[in-house]
Amino acid sequence: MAEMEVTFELAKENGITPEEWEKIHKILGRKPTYPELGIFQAMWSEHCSYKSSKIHLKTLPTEAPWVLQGPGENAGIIDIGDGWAVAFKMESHNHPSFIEPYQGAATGVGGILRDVFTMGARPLANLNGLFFGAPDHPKTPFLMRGVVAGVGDYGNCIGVPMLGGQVTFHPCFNGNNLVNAFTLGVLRGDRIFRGKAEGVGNPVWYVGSKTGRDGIHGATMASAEFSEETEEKKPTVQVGDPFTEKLLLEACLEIMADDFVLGIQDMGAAGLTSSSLEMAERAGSGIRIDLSKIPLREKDLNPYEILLSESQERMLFVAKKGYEKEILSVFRKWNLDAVQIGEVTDTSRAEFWFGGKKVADIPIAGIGDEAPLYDRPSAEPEELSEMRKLDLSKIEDLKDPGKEFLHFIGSPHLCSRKWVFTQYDQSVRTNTVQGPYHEAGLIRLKGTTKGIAMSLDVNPRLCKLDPRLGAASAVAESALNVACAGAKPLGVTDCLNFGNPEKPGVMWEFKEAMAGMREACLKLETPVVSGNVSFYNETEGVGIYPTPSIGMVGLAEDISKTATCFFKKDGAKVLLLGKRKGTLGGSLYLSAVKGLDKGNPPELDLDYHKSLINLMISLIGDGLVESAHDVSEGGLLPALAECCLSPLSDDLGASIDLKPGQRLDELFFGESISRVVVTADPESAGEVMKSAAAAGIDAGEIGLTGGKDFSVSIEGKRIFSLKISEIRTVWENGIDKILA
Amino acid sequence: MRVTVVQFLGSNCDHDVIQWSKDIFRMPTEVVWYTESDLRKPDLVLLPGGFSYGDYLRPGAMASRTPAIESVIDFAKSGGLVLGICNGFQILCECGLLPGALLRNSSLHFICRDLYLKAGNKKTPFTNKIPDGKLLRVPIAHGDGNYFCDEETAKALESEGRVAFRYVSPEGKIDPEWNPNGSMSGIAGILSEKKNVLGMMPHPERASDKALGCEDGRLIFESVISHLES
Amino acid sequence: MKARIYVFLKPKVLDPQGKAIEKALSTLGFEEVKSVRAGKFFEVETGDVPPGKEEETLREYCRKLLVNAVIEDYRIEVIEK
Amino acid sequence: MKARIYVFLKPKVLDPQGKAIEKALSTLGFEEVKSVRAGKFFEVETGDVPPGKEEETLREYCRKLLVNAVIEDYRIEVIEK
Ligand SMILES: Nc1ncnc2c1ncn2[C@@H]1O[C@H](COP(=O)(O)OP(=O)(O)O)[C@@H](O)[C@H]1O
Ligand SMILES: [Mg+2]
Repeated sequence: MAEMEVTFELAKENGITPEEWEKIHKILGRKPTYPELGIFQAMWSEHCSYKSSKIHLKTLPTEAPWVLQGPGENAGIIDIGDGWAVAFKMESHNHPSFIEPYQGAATGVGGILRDVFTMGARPLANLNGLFFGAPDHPKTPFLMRGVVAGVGDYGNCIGVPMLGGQVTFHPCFNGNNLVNAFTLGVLRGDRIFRGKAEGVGNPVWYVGSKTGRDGIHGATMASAEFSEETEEKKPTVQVGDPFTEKLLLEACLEIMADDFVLGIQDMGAAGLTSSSLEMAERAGSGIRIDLSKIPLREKDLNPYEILLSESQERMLFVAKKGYEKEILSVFRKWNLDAVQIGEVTDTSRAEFWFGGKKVADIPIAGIGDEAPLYDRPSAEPEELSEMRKLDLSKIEDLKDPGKEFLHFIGSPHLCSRKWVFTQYDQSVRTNTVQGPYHEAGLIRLKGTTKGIAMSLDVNPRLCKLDPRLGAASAVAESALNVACAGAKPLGVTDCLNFGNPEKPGVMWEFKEAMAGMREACLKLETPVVSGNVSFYNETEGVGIYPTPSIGMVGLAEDISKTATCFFKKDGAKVLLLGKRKGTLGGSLYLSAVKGLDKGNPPELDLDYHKSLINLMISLIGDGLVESAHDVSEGGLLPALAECCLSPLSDDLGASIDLKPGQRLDELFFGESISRVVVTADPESAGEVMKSAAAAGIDAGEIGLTGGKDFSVSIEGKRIFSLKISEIRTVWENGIDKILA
Repeated sequence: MRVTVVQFLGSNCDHDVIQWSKDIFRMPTEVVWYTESDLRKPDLVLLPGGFSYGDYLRPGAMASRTPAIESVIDFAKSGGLVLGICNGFQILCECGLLPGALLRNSSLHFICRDLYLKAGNKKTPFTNKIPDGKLLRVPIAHGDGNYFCDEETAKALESEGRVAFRYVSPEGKIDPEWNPNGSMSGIAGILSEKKNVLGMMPHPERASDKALGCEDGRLIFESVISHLES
Repeated sequence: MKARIYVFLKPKVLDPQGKAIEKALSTLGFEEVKSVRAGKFFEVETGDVPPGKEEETLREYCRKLLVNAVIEDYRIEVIEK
Repeated sequence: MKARIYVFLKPKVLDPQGKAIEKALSTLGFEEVKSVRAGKFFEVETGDVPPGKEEETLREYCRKLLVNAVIEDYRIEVIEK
C-alpha cells in the first residue's frame, strides 16, 4: 500500500478536532502515520475514551467491601460468600442494531459474553433491554423481529439462558432503537483474570476468528449521529458466529484453569487497537505487535484496517513464556487457531510492525492520560417546564373501567412479553429458579444454597421528565425487583443511553441522571461496578429520551426461601405495602392511552424505599408472604392482574376492594415507586402488617384471592369484574397486534 | 448402570446431562470426546442437546459424521441403549439410527416453553416407569423440532408402538394449540425398531430437580434404570 | 475446481420456510405468488481434483455431508475445472 | 411465471456457516477443499405477471422481503414466463 499522506484535512474527515490534532503532534513529536491517526481517532472516540462522560462517571459510588473489581475492567465483580463471586456487565449495541437488527443484536450479545468470560467467569445468565419506537411505527415490527431473533439465536446457540429484561415502546425510539445486553457469570473470587499485559518478554497471543474488514470505524460510528450518509457505512456490519464464540468460551475457560495466562481481553470496539493498548496501559508496560502475523480473512488488509477491524469472536491474551505447547494443544482441541503476534515490552510504548516496517509507535500514557476530557456545557431543556405541567381537570376520567382496563393491559406497553422470551432459551444449564415471567431472574448456584437474582430496569419517560429522579427510580425499581425475589441487592451495572452530548440539554440530562444514580446507589448500598455509555442516539437531530438502564444483581442466601409474583392459592389475603397512593404524572396510562408524557413523576424517598426493600427480604426469608410483586409501570390494577396470570397454573382470580378518594384513573393506574403487592395466609397476614408497621412501612389489606374472576370494587361497590381467561387472552396476544 | 455422554464441538447441554446422570442419579458417568471411538463400555449412551457445530448446515449434521457416532451406531446395532435429547435427537436422525428428519419449527422461531408429553408406549426401556394417565411436564428449547417422515415410516412408527412421546394439551388431547413446532401428529420423540434408541426434542434433564420446580423428567431416567435392572 | 451445489427439499417434504415466505409475500400485497420453496446452495473452491473426477468428488461431498438424503435432493454444477 | 432467486452473502461479509462446512469437509478427508460459501435460493411460482415485468416483480420480492441488502446480494433467473 502506498503511504497515505496524513494531513489535517484527512484527520478532520476522521473526526479529529484541531486541538486533538495539535495534541497528537505534541505526543508524538511529529506528524502521525496513517495507522497512528486511526489509533488516535478510535481511542479518542466517544465510545472508547468516554471523553464527554468520564468526569461525571467518576462521581458514581463504586466501592463496598464486597466489590472485588469495580469499573475499569472488562466486567465488574462482587463477592457472594464462600469464595464465590459473580462478574457482570451490560453493554449497548444500539447503532448496529438499527442498521442491521439481527446481526447488530446478535453481536451485542456476543460482545457482552466475551467481556464476562475474559474475567475467568462462566456466563450463566443473560438479560436484555430492548427499546423500540411506537408500536405502530412502520419500522417497529421489522426491528423487533430482527433484534429478538438476533439476541435469541446467539445466546441460545452458546447456551446461556435469558432470564429477563425489558421491552419498551415509545416514539422517541423511532429513529434509534436501543439494545442493551447484560451477562452475568460465576467464578471463584481468587481466580479473577484481568486485561493486563504483564512480564517483559512474555508472548502476546491472538485467538479466535480471522480478521476481516468488519465494522471498521464501528467505534466511531457509535459516536456519531445517524444521517443519510450512514447508509454508506452499511458494509461495516459484523456478522456473529456463535459457534466460534462457544469454542472460544470453552477454550479460554480451560486455559484459564491453569496458571500460565497472565492477562486476557476481548477485542471489542476498536478491535486490536484498544485491546492491546488497554492491556499494556493497565499493566504499565509496553507492547510490540507484528501485524503481519494476524490471521486474515482476506489477503489484502492494510495495517490501518487490521488495527481497527472489529471482526467478532477474537481474543488477545498474554501468557508466561514457555507454555506454547500447552496453549496450542488446548486451542487445537477446540478447533481454534492461536498465534503469537508479539510480546510485552518495557518501553511504555505500543509498537506495531508490518512487513518488517514499523507502522505505528505511540506512547501508551499519551493515549490514556492525554485523552481529551470534556466538561461540556449543560442546560435544562426548554421544553421541560411545559412538559411537567399537568392539568388533570382537562383529562376525562374512566367511563367504562372494565373495558378500559382490558384495553390498557392488552396494549403493547403492558401485555405479556411471551412472544419475545419464548424465543430465548430460559432453562439451559439447569439453574433457572425464576425466568422471564418473574420479578427478577434468579439462578441457583449449584453445590450451595445460594441464589443470584438480577433485574434490568429503566423508565425513559420518567427520565425525560426528571432525569435525576428517573435515574434514581431505575436503581430503586431494579433493587426492589431483586428484593421481591427474596434477594439482597448488592451491585449495579449500567448502560447509559443518551442523545448528542454536544447539546447542552442532553448533557444536562446526563449530569442529572448521574446525580440521581449516585444518590440511589449510595443509599441502597449498591455500588456501580461496570457499565457502558452510549451517546449520539439521535437521528436527524431528534434524540431519544434519556435511558440509563440499570442492571441490578442481588444475593439470596437460600433459594428455598424465595418468592414469585403469582398468587398461590384461594383464600389468601392481598396486601398492599409501601407508598400506597399513586399519581398520574409521568404515568404509562397518560402516555399510552392519552398520548401525554406530562406531569411530575412520583416522588422517591430513598430511606423509605430502603426500608421497604429490607422488609421484603425479611418477609420472604421468614416465609410470611406467598407472593410478592412490585407495582411499577401501569399502576395498581395491571400489577394485581399480573399476579393472577401464572403461565403454569390454572387461572386464580381475586376480589379487590379499594378505598375511595382518588379519581378512578389515578386510583387504578397511578404510579408510585415504592409499592408492593403481597399475599399472605390469613394467619400470617397479621404478622405481615406488624412487621410492616415496625419497619415504618404503610400497609393495608385490599382483597382476597380466589375464584376465576378479577373483580374490583370501591368500598364494597363493584366497579367491574372480568374473567381471568378473558384478561389472559388480551394480555398474551398484545404483541401480535404490532406484528400483524 | 454405566452412562457415557458424548461431547461434540458446540454442544451446550452436555453439562446438564452429565449432571443429570452423575449428580441426580449418582451413576458412574464417562464423558467421551467426539474424536474418540472408545465409548468405555456403557449401558446407556446420552447424546446431549444444544447446537453442536452451531446448527450450521443442518442441526446434527456435522456431529453425526464423527468417530464417536460411528461407535454409537455399532453400540446401538448391538442392542445398546441410546438416548438423544434435542440436538441428540437430530444427530440420531442424521446418522440414520432413527428414521425421518427434524425440520424448522413451523413458526420459524426458536421456542422455549414448558409443554405436556404423553407417552405413546409404556413398554419400552425409556417409559416403563411412567404411571398410567400421567402427563410429563417438560420444557422444549429448539428451532428445528418439526418431525417429518414419509408415510410408510409414519405408519410403521404408529403400528409398532415407536412413537415414544407426543405433545398434548393439559387434558392429554392432541391439540394443534399445544403442538409447538408443527411436528407430524404431535410427535415429540420416537424409538428405533428394537426400541433401544430414543430421540426426543423435550429436555427431561431440565425437569428433574425439585429446586427448579418440576421433576417429571426423572421418570425417563428411572425407566432406564429399572429396565436394566430387570 | 470451482463448483456450485444446489440442495433442495424433496417435493413431498414440508417446507416451513417456503410456506412462511409465501404468506409473507402475499401479505405484502404480492397476491400473484402461488408457491415458494426454499433451497440452499454452496459455492465450493478446491485445489486440484483428478481430471474427469470433478462430478464424482462433488457427489461425495453431498453424500458424506452436504445433503440429507432422507429429505433432500441436489444438483451439481462445475463452473471451472 | 416460474423463477429462481439466488441470495448470497456479499463477498466481504463473514460466512460462519461456510467456514464451518469447509472445516468439516476437510476433517472428513476432503483436504482439497479450499473454501465454501453458503447461499440460499427460492423457487417461486406465480400467477400471471404483466409481460415484460417479470424481472421487476422478482426484484420487488427481493427488496421487500427476501434479501437483506445490508449483507446480501442476489441474482434472479426467470425460468418460464
Ligand atoms: N456508565 C458506566 N458506569 C461505570 N463504569 C463504566 C461506565 N461506562 C463504562 N464503564 C467502565 O469503563 C470500562 C470500559 O468500558 P467499555 O469501553 O464499554 O468496555 P469494552 O472495552 O468492553 O467496550 C469498563 O470497565 C466499564 O465497566
Ligand atoms: Mg471489553
